[in-house]
Amino acid sequence: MDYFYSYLILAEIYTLLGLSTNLLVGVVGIFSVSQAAVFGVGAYIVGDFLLAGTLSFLPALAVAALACILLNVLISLPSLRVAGDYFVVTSFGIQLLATATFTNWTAGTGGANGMPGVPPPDLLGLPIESTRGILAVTTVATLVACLAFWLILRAPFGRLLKAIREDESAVAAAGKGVLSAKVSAAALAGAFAGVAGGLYATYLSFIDPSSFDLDASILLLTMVVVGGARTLAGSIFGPFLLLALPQVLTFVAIPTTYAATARQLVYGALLIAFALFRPQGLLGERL
Amino acid sequence: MSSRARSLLAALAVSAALGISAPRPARAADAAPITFGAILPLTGPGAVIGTEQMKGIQFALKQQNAKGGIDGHPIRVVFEDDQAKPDQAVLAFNKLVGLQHLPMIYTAYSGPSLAMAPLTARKHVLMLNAGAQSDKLAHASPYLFNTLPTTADEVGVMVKYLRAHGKSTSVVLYENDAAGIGGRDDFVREFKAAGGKILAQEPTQFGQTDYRPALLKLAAAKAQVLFVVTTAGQKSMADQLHQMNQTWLVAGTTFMEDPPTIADPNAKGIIHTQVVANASPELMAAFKKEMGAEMGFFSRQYYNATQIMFALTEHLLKEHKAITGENLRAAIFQIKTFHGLVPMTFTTNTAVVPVAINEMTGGSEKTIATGTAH
Amino acid sequence: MLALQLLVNGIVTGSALGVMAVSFALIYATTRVFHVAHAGVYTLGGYLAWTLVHRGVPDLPALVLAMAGCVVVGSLIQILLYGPLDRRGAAQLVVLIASLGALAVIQNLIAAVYSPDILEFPPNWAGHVFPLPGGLRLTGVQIATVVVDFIAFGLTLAFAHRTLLGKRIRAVASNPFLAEITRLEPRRVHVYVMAIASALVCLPGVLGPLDYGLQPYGGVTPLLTATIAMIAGGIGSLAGAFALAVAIVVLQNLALLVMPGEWSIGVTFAIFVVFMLLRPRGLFAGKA
Amino acid sequence: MTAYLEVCGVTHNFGGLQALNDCAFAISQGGITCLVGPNGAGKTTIFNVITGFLRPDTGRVGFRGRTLSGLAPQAIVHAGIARSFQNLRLFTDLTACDNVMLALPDRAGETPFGALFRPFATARSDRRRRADALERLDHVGLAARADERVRNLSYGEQKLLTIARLLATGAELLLLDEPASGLAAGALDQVMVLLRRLRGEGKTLLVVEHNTRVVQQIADEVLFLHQGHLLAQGPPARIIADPALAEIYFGGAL
Repeated sequence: MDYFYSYLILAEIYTLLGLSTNLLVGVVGIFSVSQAAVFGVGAYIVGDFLLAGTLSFLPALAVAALACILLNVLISLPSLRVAGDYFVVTSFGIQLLATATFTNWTAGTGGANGMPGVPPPDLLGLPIESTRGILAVTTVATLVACLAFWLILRAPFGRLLKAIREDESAVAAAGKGVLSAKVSAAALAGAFAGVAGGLYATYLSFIDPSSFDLDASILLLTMVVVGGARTLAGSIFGPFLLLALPQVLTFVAIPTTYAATARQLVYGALLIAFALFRPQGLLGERL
Repeated sequence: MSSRARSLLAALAVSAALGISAPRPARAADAAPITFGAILPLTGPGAVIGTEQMKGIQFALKQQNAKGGIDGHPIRVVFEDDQAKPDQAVLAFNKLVGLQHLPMIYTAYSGPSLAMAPLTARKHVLMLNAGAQSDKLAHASPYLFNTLPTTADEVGVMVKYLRAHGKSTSVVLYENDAAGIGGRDDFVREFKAAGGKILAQEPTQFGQTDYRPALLKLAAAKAQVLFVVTTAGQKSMADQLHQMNQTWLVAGTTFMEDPPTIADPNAKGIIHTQVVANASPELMAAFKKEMGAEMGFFSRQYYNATQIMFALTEHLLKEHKAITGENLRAAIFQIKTFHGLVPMTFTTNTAVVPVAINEMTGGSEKTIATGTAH
Repeated sequence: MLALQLLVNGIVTGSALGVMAVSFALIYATTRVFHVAHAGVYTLGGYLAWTLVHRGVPDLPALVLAMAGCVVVGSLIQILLYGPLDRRGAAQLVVLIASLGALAVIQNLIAAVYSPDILEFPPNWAGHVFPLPGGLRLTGVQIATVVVDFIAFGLTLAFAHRTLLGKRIRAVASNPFLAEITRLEPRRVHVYVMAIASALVCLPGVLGPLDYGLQPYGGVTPLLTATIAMIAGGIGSLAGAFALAVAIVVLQNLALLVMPGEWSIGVTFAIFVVFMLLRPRGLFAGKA
Repeated sequence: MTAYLEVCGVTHNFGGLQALNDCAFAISQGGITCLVGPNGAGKTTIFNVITGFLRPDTGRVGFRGRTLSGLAPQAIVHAGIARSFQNLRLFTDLTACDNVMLALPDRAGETPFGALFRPFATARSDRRRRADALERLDHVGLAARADERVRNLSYGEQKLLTIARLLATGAELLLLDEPASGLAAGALDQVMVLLRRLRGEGKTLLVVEHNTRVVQQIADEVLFLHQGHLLAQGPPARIIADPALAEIYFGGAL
């Protein structure tokens, strides 16, 4: 059962990240390839606090969420100045900068060696060590985030964000502020990613820069493209599907030496196929 | 899957054969296969090493099962891929331990091993590491055992050699990742402790093979020794070192054991530590015939680790104890010294093993000194 | 002496990156596609040349054949992927995603065929060391790199400004709508541009690996730096892209004199991010 | 009497190209003013300056005695001036009704706080807003198409929708950029009727228009812009009859 639970836990954590990425990329149209960096900051902050014993799990998670809100707002700022491809390059730069920091700032992150021994999450002083207990925690967090995402999409705020994605000038001409809406969306996306990071660190008990690199960011993007932009169902379906894919691929007769390249190949082919034939993803709307 | 299916078939075939030709009346319970797990990077950038490790285990299993397994029990190993990533490793661990209740698991990389270490303690599962050398692995979990010396221990042998040969100043080129930084820290600490002086250090990125800027900067420090900890791209480095025409002694770690580099005339004079795990020519030949590849360093390491696993299993069967992680762990300290490819003694969770220092001769290499890492 | 060698090495590597930036800028200015898969074409060139050399083909024909291979792949990407997306009016984001997909496919096909290991060319003229005045020491391949890449850059400039096709390309780049109605056939021009840029990027794609080995995933960081050069140099300015590429690499090299190397890539991108916030239209913009 | 909308000495350069050159005019409240002039006369540019999308190099824009220069576009909408675009700029992935609802001045539920923590109040206010929007759509004759995605609407319907969206802002001065261009005769009449009705409801309209027949039929006053400068202002009959202006207007084309 633990195996199935741990798949669920990871899939739920990635669902949080999928929601975060979908909000930013799918809904507002800020093409960020640095969401894994925010995810990482959340993970390291929670890890640092729990290892030092200065905060317990929930307050640490709150601090991480807060920090990621600030961070995501900060790194989304260039999108207010530069559009489209320019922002993509900036975003790539931010991701590489983050990876360099995770790898080299040994005092804060354990550097390339990673940060081992992060204590399990606790509620009111009671540590949650069983996989089932952690599953309960991640499930609650994911449900709350899904609810928030759904509420936002159906509220006028969601409509505003979707309109911003299509045409910022027209939004301004309709008398609405673009800046504050974009910043709010980036903040929310940051909070989701920060919480996901905290859950990830406490569940795995070990984190290192490899989980928060450019590949991870692109995986998140793939999840949104495959699941579908701007819908709750798409944000959930993408992560669950893509995390199951490697497990499914093991049943196909590929020599193990080729399995990783085959998997990456499948991801690439999926991106092309979806761009060409189904830009709305499986359960979403047109990108 | 196919290779797993193949090993499964092999195991079935072996047990079938045993059933027919077993010389003594096989008791059904006796002949039940004993299964262990292995979580290795079978895909991704670590796959080259991971598949080499897998072959070492598979070869040892084939040999042993052809001899009738252990005490009539065929031995099986279920392989899982973790892509050298901690989260995938935990997923695989839960699959093997949660679903299949395996008592012992092989592991290979520092990150994944450290991620699984707390779980091994919680679930009482023995974990054998014959590939990673991070210093943190030494005390990560009472259930994690390392058959390779930690980097610190290995580097210690090199430092002793350098100081004994009058080298007192050094610069360090390291790969900017777990393996490289660990090696750098150990070298700097040990070299200083031995009275040497570190004049400069420069990083390179994994996979970034233009070392010229870093090497030029290091050369400006005019040290007697260039200590190198990188896991890939050694041949390019040897060529670029040759271009620079420096007089320093280039010293490296086990990672330098790279056939294209050894074959490169430009690599002449480079020395490096080498964990001793020599296999007899007959064994090497048998391996090549069976597995279709050379028996590389990591194949030898995991072959050796599998010999340890056989010894532990045999010990428990003889004492009529259940094959559980706890019992396997206790057995390690009871047996203490193992005789696989090399003699290996466990007084702590990390084995004491011999380490050699090899020198490249521009085409091949020779051992110029030996020591012990502990 | 150290500074001089670092400077010269920077110019050598920078000229290679410069050709990459010029080829990328040519594509971006004309088709408006952020062709990330260009990194894959770059990598593919090296592997094709490696295969040919291993089959006994002499170096120069191997290079030409590798370029031909890149031309085919680049044109196919335009014809089968970007073209249809363009006709469907796909959003920029979707085209970028398709390009990322194409990059993943190329890289991993290479990794599947050749393994993810670093591959080295057999020992040849490339490793021969030439001592030069001033204590400089350059290898054969370094000299070849700087000569070939500077010539390639010069020829590209001449082509864009002196030839009929070059002028047509510049017309399509400056006003695709007008080009459409004046029967310049932008779609066909797009294919030509991809073909030319793919051939161009094959030069550093072969010469670089001749120096320091081949890796399936090795094209992404150079391409990112090249795009930074293109943006900082002002989009549409080929000379700006080349000059900035050389400048960035030289600075990265010289920066080692004052700071540890692990931060050099980080600092490049940090400067770029700040730059994007303050002067998003590029260093030489405002003239257009 | 101070002018309702006042443009004083506005100059704007696009990298060496002088789009507006000491442009000055004033219009009074009520009525339809048409802005005409040859291509490149600066008509759209002056719209952009008035609505805050462009910052003039020199000069100022006054509205009901208040200086607008320097305000952000959305602040100018709040001050009472809204504009449409020549190329429509509708949100094509949203429904017609959503497009109109978005422009309503009501801001309840437009922050994450409202959306997340007052979901029921937000839903209630959004129902009210929908009723409002439907009314606006009805106004332009699109009520039946309310829940259709914009990209499925015909061009004529989209033109009408831009007007409904403009109305939704609640602004009293409406700037329309070629509301009649590209329309077939039937739709054209529909738009003209609508514009006159808006005037009847007390809105002030400033309209960029090329079609002289439309100008003649709807305009109370005509502004003639040439090379970024106001050349003439007066009743449509006089401006259209002026041979010198006709020479300028059609000169380039003939």
